[in-house]
Amino acid sequence: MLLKLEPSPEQIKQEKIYSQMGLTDEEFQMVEDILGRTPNYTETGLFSVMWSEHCSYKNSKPVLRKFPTSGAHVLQGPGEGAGIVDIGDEQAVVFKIESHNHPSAIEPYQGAATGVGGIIRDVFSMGARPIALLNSLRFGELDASSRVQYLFKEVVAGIAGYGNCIGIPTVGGEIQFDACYEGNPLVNAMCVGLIDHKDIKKGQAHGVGNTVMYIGAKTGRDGIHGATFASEELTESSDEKRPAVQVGDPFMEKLLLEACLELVKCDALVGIQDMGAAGLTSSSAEMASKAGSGIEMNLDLVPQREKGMTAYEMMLSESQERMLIVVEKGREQEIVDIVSKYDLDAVAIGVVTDDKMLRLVHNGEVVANVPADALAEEAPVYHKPSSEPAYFREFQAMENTVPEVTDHNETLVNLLKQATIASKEWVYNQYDYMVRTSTVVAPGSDAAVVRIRGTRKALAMTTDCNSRYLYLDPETGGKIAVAEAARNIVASGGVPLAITDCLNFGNPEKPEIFWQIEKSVDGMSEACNVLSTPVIGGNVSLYNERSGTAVYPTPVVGMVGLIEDIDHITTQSFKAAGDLIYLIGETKPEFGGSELQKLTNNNIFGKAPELNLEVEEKAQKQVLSAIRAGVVASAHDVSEGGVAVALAESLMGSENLGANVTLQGEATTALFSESQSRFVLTVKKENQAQFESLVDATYIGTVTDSSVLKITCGEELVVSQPVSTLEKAWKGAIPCLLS
Amino acid sequence: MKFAVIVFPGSNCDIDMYHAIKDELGEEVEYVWHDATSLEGFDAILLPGGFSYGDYLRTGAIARFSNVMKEVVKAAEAGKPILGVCNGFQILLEAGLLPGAMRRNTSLKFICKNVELRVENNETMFSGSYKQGETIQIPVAHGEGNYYCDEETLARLKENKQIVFTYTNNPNGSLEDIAGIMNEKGNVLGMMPHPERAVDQLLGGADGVKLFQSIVKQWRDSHVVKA
Amino acid sequence: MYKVKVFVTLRESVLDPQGTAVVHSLHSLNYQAVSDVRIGKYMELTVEKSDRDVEEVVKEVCEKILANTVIEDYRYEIEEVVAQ
Amino acid sequence: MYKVKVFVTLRESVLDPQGTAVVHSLHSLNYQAVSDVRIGKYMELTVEKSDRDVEEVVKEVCEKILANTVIEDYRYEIEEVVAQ
Ligand SMILES: Nc1ncnc2c1ncn2[C@@H]1O[C@H](COP(=O)(O)OP(=O)(O)O)[C@@H](O)[C@H]1O
Ligand SMILES: [Mg+2]
Repeated sequence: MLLKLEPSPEQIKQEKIYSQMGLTDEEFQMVEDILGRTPNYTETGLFSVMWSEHCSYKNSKPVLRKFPTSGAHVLQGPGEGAGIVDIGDEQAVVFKIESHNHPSAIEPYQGAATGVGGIIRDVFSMGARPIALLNSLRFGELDASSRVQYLFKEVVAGIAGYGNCIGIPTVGGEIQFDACYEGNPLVNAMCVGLIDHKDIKKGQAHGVGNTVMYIGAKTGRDGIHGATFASEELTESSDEKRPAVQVGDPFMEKLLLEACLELVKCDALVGIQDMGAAGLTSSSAEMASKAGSGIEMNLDLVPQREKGMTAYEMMLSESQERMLIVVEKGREQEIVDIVSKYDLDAVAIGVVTDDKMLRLVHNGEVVANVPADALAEEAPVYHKPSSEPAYFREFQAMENTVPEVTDHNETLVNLLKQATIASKEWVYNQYDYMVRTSTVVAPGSDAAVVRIRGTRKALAMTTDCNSRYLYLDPETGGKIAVAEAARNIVASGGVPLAITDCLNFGNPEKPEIFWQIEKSVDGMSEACNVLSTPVIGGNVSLYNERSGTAVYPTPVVGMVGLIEDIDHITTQSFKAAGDLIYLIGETKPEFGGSELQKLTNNNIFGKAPELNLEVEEKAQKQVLSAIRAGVVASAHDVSEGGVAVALAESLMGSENLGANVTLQGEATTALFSESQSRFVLTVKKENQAQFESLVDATYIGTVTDSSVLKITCGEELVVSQPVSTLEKAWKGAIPCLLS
Repeated sequence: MKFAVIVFPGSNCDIDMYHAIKDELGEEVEYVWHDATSLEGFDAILLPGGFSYGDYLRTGAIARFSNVMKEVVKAAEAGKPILGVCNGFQILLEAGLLPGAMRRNTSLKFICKNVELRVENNETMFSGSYKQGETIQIPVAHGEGNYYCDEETLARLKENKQIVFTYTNNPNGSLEDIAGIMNEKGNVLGMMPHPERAVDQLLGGADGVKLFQSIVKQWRDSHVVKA
Repeated sequence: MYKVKVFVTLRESVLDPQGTAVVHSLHSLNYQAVSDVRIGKYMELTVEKSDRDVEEVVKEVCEKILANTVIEDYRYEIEEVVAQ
Repeated sequence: MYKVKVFVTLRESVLDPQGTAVVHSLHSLNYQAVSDVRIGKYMELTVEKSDRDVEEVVKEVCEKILANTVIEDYRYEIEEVVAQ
């Protein structure tokens, strides 16, 4: 009955109904060629979601090919739910990052929550136990409007709401505030899991005659066409166009998680994939395509939450907390028995076929019959034109200038109050970062550290991306994003293993934006090569624009490192009075995109800081060797706000420590420049000789018991601040901006 | 001594509790699924934190109807030590094994951090290894830990010394800074802070160990006497 | 079939942190006229006809699950729906 | 002075995990007769008389704070209370 309301193939073609679903004229023609006929409404829907940027990467594929994706330890590169890296002893780490930007712009709590839920499913669908969550967030200036504050508060609450309830600790992340994100916030969520090699599962539908089963929440009309929505710019009318908002159900996901982890131990399970973007369509088409098989499903059997759903609605729904699995024929009951323990149903809805088609039956009729490969792998690929923007040439032509600072002492306090530098305690105190009692280094240090029970090992993890550098110079900025992530891992005592990335950019159809994408990826790839951290997976989020203005290029890097012995775990806080303070790396007058430039000029311009990857690699190797030799008391990389901010951060939370430091050169540069490849380390006096033999570092002062940070430049005492003043400014900033 | 860690659908600190007992105390411990119909053979029952049934209606409201809760009630009547932490505490309240109810934190935000507690009564089977009035560091992680009871109940709690732990710096608005209370008989303790998360210096503190040691010591003592 | 509406409210004597917060933010948005807000739950139940009296069932369900009578009061309205 | 009752409910197609969880547990407690539960908010506001129309104020407050209109619908009842 209801099907009659759908337009006929002829109408779809003549009235160009496909274009409302996001297909171009050429693409629709391609579909007709593939099928040898005009697609019906459901089929048009299948192609439109699967060929959206979000699912097909049609605009970004050529660029993504540049990433190095292999390495000695890589067990699974891009292409599955999440990448996998070997960590020895038959164990591996599984991780991935994903965006939920557009949903969060519309409904921040649920958008962020379901983003977390989605990335968790990606990890446990590989058979891994999720052990930690991280995130990377971007908002407009916090004092700009109550809308920005609302988005910020609700996104944080949504991340907390989902992660806390499901019981996976949120251990780290990063947040930047910049006007360019005001209408289009970024919400990227990362999940890290642990797996035994033998449990690794793939999303593949092998074995003709095997049964396709559905587990988890019922399908409703929520999120229909979400993937297409994610592949368009946000405009003033987006609010009307949006699909029914998805609401997360972390309790359901907790049950699904435990059930799936029990399922992967059962050899009746052939393949498993979560239903993420484009739900039932992408999971079935991809599982068939990857296995070189076909799938036939009877949609009447799909568990439905609402009455009278059409095939189109069921296939395009993005209801959350669902999984599709393939099971050995005849062993379905074993699956049912396992999942029923968790109050879940496993329902047989289809079979694996040998004809490579995705065939859907509804109310006794075939409602779609399309080649699985055409949906999954054979989406069109575009090589978009790229052109260097004029602003870049201008910035490159500028001389490096040092911002005007009269009172360094006060400037340090003001920098600590900048929302991007300020303590994120207000945020992470809402996250249960301790659950599972394995979080050794909680949020607040460079990288979070999670121990691996039953071993001496631990994993260090971080997300990083300074998008201001990327805006000024995407190639250099891309290198810096990877290098900074690695620096955070190294400062915590870990060997960087690999990265996952989330490429958040504007509209790729604009040549200047496409140029940003290309250059960023070039820079990131080069850094990944030099630092031996292959890209094992990631996500692309384009069209991050609101009413024509793009966000800064924001390719967020999520990195995981291996700490071979928990004794190597190092944090950024100073440990004891009398310890010697060292600075590693060279300081130059580099302020392009820096916090100081933003503070003093209220905008950013010029060149990004330079990054020499050989220097970077050497510094990281040395720091790590000293940490492993046991001669480093604390380690912190120098990032936003420069050495002065790094020193202040290392004193935060200490009961009664201070520092006396002497820096060389011009004071503003020495204190606040954001030159790359630098670390601040402290060393016990008795380890001085051994430390100096391992690391090329400059001795700059000592940790004191005075509770005051004193920094001298040349002969002049330029900073002298009680630690309590610094701490008040730093901790109070975000609560103060919100009140 | 053998501990049971009850697992409700949605429990998520079950693993923390389990490892605290097994790895740090070296005592016997087993997970018990919510539909279990017997708790025989266990000397102490632990109700862990988490979000049983998503805590969607009210914290603990649905979990208290689990099969196993009938057995928990029996064990309570039999005088076995029963400890409910966080969601476990909320379930004990809903089940009526402890008086009062929980409201949302006054900040309306979930709060996760280390807090300082004062031991208000060290003459209990859960706190015997602490000093009276001692302050200890134990983490909290909850959105609804704002304890409430009426005046009459409060008077009774005070009179019977049922308030075992209080916050020195109230994080959630809880009545009279209450962090943990026990029943009149003294064998059922509910507390919002997580002692099982404070059992290892590597994780930032070990002040929770004594709570579990108290339970073990009391059990050993009473069993030595009998033997 | 019956449509049942259940209202659960915090008891008078119990401080309502959510309501208090809402009043605060309303005042800061210049809605001074709103002097008090109490936040409770509103539930819509569909109850099928059975051999038990519907009111009895609803009462039980409220007491047992929907409300925590230590801090909450409840009230309900039952309406019979005639099947089409 | 006015007493205002506000009812906030989830929109039709929006998943209600709370309601689903409650139905489940009611069934396991043998209240099979309850076939559906949707959970929303119920708020009681006290609004003082002011120069603005009370209905206008209530509507604004609902849109701005009390309901999240992206996923929720609201409804209200206004009752004038004569001061004693
Ligand atoms: N959104 C967030 N969620 C959790 N932790 C966060 C978040 N933002 C920042 N943090 C934590 O605050 C600390 C400082 O963050 P950041 O300034 O980004 O460090 P860095 O500059 O070393 O990368 C880190 O421990 C980080 O994990
Ligand atoms: Mg750092």
